[in-house]
Amino acid sequence: MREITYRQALNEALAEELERDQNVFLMGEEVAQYNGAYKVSQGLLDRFGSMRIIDTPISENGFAGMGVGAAMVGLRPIIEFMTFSFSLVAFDQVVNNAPNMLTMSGGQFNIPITFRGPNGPAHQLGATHSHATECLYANFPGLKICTPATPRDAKGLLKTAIRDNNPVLVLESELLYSSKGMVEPLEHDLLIPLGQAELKREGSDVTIICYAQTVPLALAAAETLEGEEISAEVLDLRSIKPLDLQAILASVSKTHRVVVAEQDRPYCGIGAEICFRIQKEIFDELDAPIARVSQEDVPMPYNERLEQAVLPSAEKIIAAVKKVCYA
Amino acid sequence: MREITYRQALNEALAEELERDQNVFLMGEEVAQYNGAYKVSQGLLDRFGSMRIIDTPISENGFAGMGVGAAMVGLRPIIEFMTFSFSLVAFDQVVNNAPNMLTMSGGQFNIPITFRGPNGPAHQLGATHSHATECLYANFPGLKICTPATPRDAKGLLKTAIRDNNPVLVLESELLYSSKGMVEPLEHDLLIPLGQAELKREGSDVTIICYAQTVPLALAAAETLEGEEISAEVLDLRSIKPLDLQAILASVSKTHRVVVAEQDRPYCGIGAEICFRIQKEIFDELDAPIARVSQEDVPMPYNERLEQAVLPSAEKIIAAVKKVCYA
Amino acid sequence: MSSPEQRDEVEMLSLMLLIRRFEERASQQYQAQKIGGFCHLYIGQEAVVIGAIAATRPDDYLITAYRDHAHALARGTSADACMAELYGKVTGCSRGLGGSMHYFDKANHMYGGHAIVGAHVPLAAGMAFAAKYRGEDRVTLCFFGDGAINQGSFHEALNLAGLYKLPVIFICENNLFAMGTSVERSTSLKQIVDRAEGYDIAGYVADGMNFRDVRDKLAEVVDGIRKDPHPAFVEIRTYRYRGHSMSDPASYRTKDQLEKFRMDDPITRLRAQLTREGKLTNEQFDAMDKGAKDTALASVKFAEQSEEPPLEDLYKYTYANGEST
Amino acid sequence: MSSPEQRDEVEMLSLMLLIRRFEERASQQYQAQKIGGFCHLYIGQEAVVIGAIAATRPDDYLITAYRDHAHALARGTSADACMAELYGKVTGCSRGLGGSMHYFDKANHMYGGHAIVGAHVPLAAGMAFAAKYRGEDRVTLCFFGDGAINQGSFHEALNLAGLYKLPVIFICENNLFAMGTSVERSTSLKQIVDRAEGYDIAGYVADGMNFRDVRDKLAEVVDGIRKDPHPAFVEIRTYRYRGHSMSDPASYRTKDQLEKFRMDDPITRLRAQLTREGKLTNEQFDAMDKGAKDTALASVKFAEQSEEPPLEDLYKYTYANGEST
Ligand SMILES: Cc1ncc(C[n+]2csc(CCOP(=O)(O)OP(=O)(O)O)c2C)c(N)n1
Ligand SMILES: Cc1ncc(C[n+]2csc(CCOP(=O)(O)OP(=O)(O)O)c2C)c(N)n1
Ligand SMILES: [Mg+2]
Ligand SMILES: [Mg+2]
Repeated sequence: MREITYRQALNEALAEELERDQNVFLMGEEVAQYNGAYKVSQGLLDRFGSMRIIDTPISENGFAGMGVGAAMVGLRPIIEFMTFSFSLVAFDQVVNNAPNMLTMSGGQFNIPITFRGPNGPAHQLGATHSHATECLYANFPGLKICTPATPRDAKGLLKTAIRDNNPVLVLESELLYSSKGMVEPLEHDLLIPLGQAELKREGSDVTIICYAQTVPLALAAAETLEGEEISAEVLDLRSIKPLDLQAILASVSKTHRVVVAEQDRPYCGIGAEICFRIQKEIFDELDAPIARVSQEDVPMPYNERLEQAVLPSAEKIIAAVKKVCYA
Repeated sequence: MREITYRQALNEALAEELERDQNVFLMGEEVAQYNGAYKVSQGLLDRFGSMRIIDTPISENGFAGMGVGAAMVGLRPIIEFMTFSFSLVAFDQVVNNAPNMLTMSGGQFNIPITFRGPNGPAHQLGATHSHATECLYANFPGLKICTPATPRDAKGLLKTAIRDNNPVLVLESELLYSSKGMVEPLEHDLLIPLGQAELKREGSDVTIICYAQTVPLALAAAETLEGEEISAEVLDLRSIKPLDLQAILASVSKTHRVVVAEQDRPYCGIGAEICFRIQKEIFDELDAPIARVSQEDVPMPYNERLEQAVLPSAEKIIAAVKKVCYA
Repeated sequence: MSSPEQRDEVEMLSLMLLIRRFEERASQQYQAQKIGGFCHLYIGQEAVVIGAIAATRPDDYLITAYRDHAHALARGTSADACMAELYGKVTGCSRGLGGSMHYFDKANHMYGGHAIVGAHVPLAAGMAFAAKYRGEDRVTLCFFGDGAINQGSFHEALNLAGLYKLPVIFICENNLFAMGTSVERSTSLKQIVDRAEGYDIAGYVADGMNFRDVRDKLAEVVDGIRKDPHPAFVEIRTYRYRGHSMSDPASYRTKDQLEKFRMDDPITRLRAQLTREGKLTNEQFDAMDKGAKDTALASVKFAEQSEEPPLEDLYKYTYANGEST
Repeated sequence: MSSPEQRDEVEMLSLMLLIRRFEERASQQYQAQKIGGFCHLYIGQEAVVIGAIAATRPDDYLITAYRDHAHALARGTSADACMAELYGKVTGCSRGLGGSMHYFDKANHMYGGHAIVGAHVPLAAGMAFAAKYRGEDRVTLCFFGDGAINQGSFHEALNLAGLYKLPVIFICENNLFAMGTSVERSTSLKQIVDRAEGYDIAGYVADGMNFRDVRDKLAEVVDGIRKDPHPAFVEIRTYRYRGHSMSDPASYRTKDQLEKFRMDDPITRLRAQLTREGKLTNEQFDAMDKGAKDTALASVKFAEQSEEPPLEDLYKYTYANGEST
């Protein structure tokens, strides 16, 4: 194992899959000559050349659609959105053409495409540049979605996504790009299956369900709560779709109390779906209502203090845990 | 009161508001010379002229954005999407420019725009043409959403939407356009507030929460259930956002059992959010897990039998009610 | 006997006849409510796709919008599979899951049938990109209507194709109307073909009522692209005899206009040309026409006798390999 | 004394100076981490917006992208309000809720500050539509970058404006780069202005390093539009001296290129013109420049002393009239 950044982990995943399969290519704004707006594709142009690492104009809808077309005839495109906030101008391509083709063609055309890039609020970018899109895309059958929170998960999930025969969204996080973590050595072909959550911390009093940017928040909250004699289990979903319901139910059956910590907005957010599924499956296991910590339901303000007030935080998670624990 | 169709009710609402306020105009594909793809705007071109009833090219993103721009400088646009499935190519305009402007401008620019048109599955139109978009749009703060199920609600909600100072989505239903119902006389200025649910049927054993296309299904289910000695209350949300949580909680506090019948897809659908809110507010009032009847989580197939299998139905609602009633 | 080209022309005429007779039958069955959903007929426009087919190879990529019956038939999808798709049967070219607007036939390089106006144009650029990526000399044929050129996706795709020099032909089937909206009311241009200039893409115009004109113009364009990959734009002027879809009475246009185009019918014209040139007798034509009618009729029988797709299909085709989530 | 036009030119020069000094100060404060988020500087491009302002009326509508500090200052938004916005203070032109990319000033007809590339171009068409709807002779000025012309929303807006003959000027600030992507790598065209042909919209080119050229070209265009509403497209060739945003080292371009444009600086040029013509003395210029620097410095003080927006603002501005849902 080595310690590398989340950014480096993604870069390794891209390089390994580009190396392994000639049909894989990477396309997006500034991915080639600029080495990526967030430097995730650093060095790839030099190594793989301009036919496989392709800079595009600012035409998200156009190049997302090109990816779908290329996938129809056998390539395995990786489409980078500079951020998923910009995927909203390509929404139709991502939600209609990519996931519906297999059904509409009666099984003839699967679309092995990976859409990736940072998702969710970063820091003071304002209302149009801070979208957490996971709950929007999760609504569309045919898509898979993963949300790595650590360098190891970032590498293993991205590699799996590229090899998947379906459209997969890899929702990264700008705020995590520079975070570090232990990852298997380079020669290890690290693949983490989609649809498998991971217990990032064991506990017995409450389950904190989290993913992506809320994982470090949940871990920090759990740490603090331990000092207050509350033992929190931290379950990192890693994938949003497929959802690892078994892992969720197993943890909740043990703790009987749940807080969902999510980076998206509340109305029809990920936590709502999880809440529904838990109460549907194990209603009687619940000793308290399920609580959610999400964004406030307002457009993201620029002002830093107000932005912090909108975002989930360790403090808000702690408060929610105490509430469900009646502590 | 007179009996008119849902289509006619919408047409009256448009005509009355166009008449009342010179700043109101209607824009969309085939709304003028063709009198509307579904004839909702029948006769309006003749009556109000081509400056106020405006045909557009197939440029949803462009004309939705024009609406937002016109609203910034004081007009009150009504933008028709031929169906809300096509609003997905204009997604960015609807979710970014319309609802964020007020916050981003520090309160200077509210956007009094109405987006309207049929939403949700119609009949055998396939995967790209059958989207129920309410849960997607509900995720965006700054938008309001209503979903009329009857001619009276269609007229009263649309008129209110046009007068609202915020972006409002009026999600109509192709399957309901020809349905009939009683509506106040023409001279009556019918306004139904956004955010008020309506009890469409009283009952005591279970609450069926529904809206738009699932209202007639829920009423039919309740009728059948009555024959089986189960008294179902049918609560029509009418608005998705703002959501009438008080009405929901009042009914559930009475019946203690809930089925949400929704026309959208399940993952992060409307029913998930409602389930979360109910259990959060009145966890102890629930005698059974909340059940949802929604679409199956698959792209909509063309074949009629398979489409029916995907859609919510009175039968599925009945089965869900029996399950939550342990009957 | 006739030379290969001459044989081709007779074959092409017979394909045009098949398309027409198939759609007449489909129209009839739709009216009898045997077919659901939307149904958009191509009658009148046959020379467009057949001219394109005559100028290209069977392994060139082909993609189109929702008015797609003809494109599948032209590519060799059987009338049976096409009719069964309208019926929503499992024997349909998309297993009954796609319907009229979503015909697919991978084996015959028919890449759909796409119903969101303009949204398949970027896909065509992607297919052409793949051909270039792999060093193949395949050309991508991308058909769309006059209404589609006002969509953002059209614009982005043309710019990308121009920039990357992709081997794709953008074929605008200008039938003068997008639903009830005439071209002058949808596009701020005198001629559609001029829009190509905004991307430095060479533009051509062909007469869509004249098979030979379409074929020859496209053959020239294809030839250039095979030698050196680049995009091209071809505006083909044509007309649909029927309404936009089965439910449209088409009262926005004049009888005169329709009659004018009917007088210029592409099937009648090619027939006359071949007859005049001694390449086709009336008997041969009648036999071909009868053959087309019989095939269309047989396809109805086939469709009616076919099975519905099983309920398991719902989940089987949501994810590749039938994975579930 | 000087004639109105002459006075205007000196005033315009002083606005250009204000923009430059303001942004230099903003850059410094950003580096000192007093300012968050993205921050895109306009330095080098000042003659573009000031040329446009000089050719139009204060009540003409103006809308632009995220590189918007200059557009607000040009319209008369105070440096204080602009700097406070960068600081996220309640005294900012968008109450601290918008930030650098979202400057708004309704009173001065500044309609933002829009950060999704291309997405504000349809808004401009809508504003122009409103002017025409009400029979006003207002012109809408819509600024955007060379990168924006490849977005679908740009295309749809131009077609709509052409079709409805809307009084809007599409002003492409061609600074040769969209982030690290040069125009030749983003657009399949030799000249950006040629894209206007695809919509039958008249195109013009102006030298963005030359205030008078921008003003005169636009004055001519505006004049035509006021007489008879229609859209126009103006490509203004300019350069940003700084990186795309504060975090961009701009290593994708040559020092030589930057130097070449710096030699052609729009402020230096207008100053020289006015001096040569005896309309400006060195002392006057120095006083103006000092004034600009003082105003910029004072704006920092103002921003630092201002209050943060209250927490209630979050809910107050989600819906009009502070309605809650
Ligand atoms: C994005 C989108 N908007 C609207 C529609 C509805 N619609 C279907 S076909 C059509 C007209 C298309 O006209 P054209 O492109 O000329 O093709 P034609 O029907 O003439 O073959 C419209 C508006 C759609 N399918 N997709
Ligand atoms: C839809 C969208 N895609 C990508 C971005 C990220 N982005 C911001 S500015 C920019 C470059 C724009 O260049 P140009 O239009 O030339 O304007 P300039 O920065 O030169 O003023 C990009 C890619 C964005 N804001 N919106
Ligand atoms: Mg057409
Ligand atoms: Mg630029």
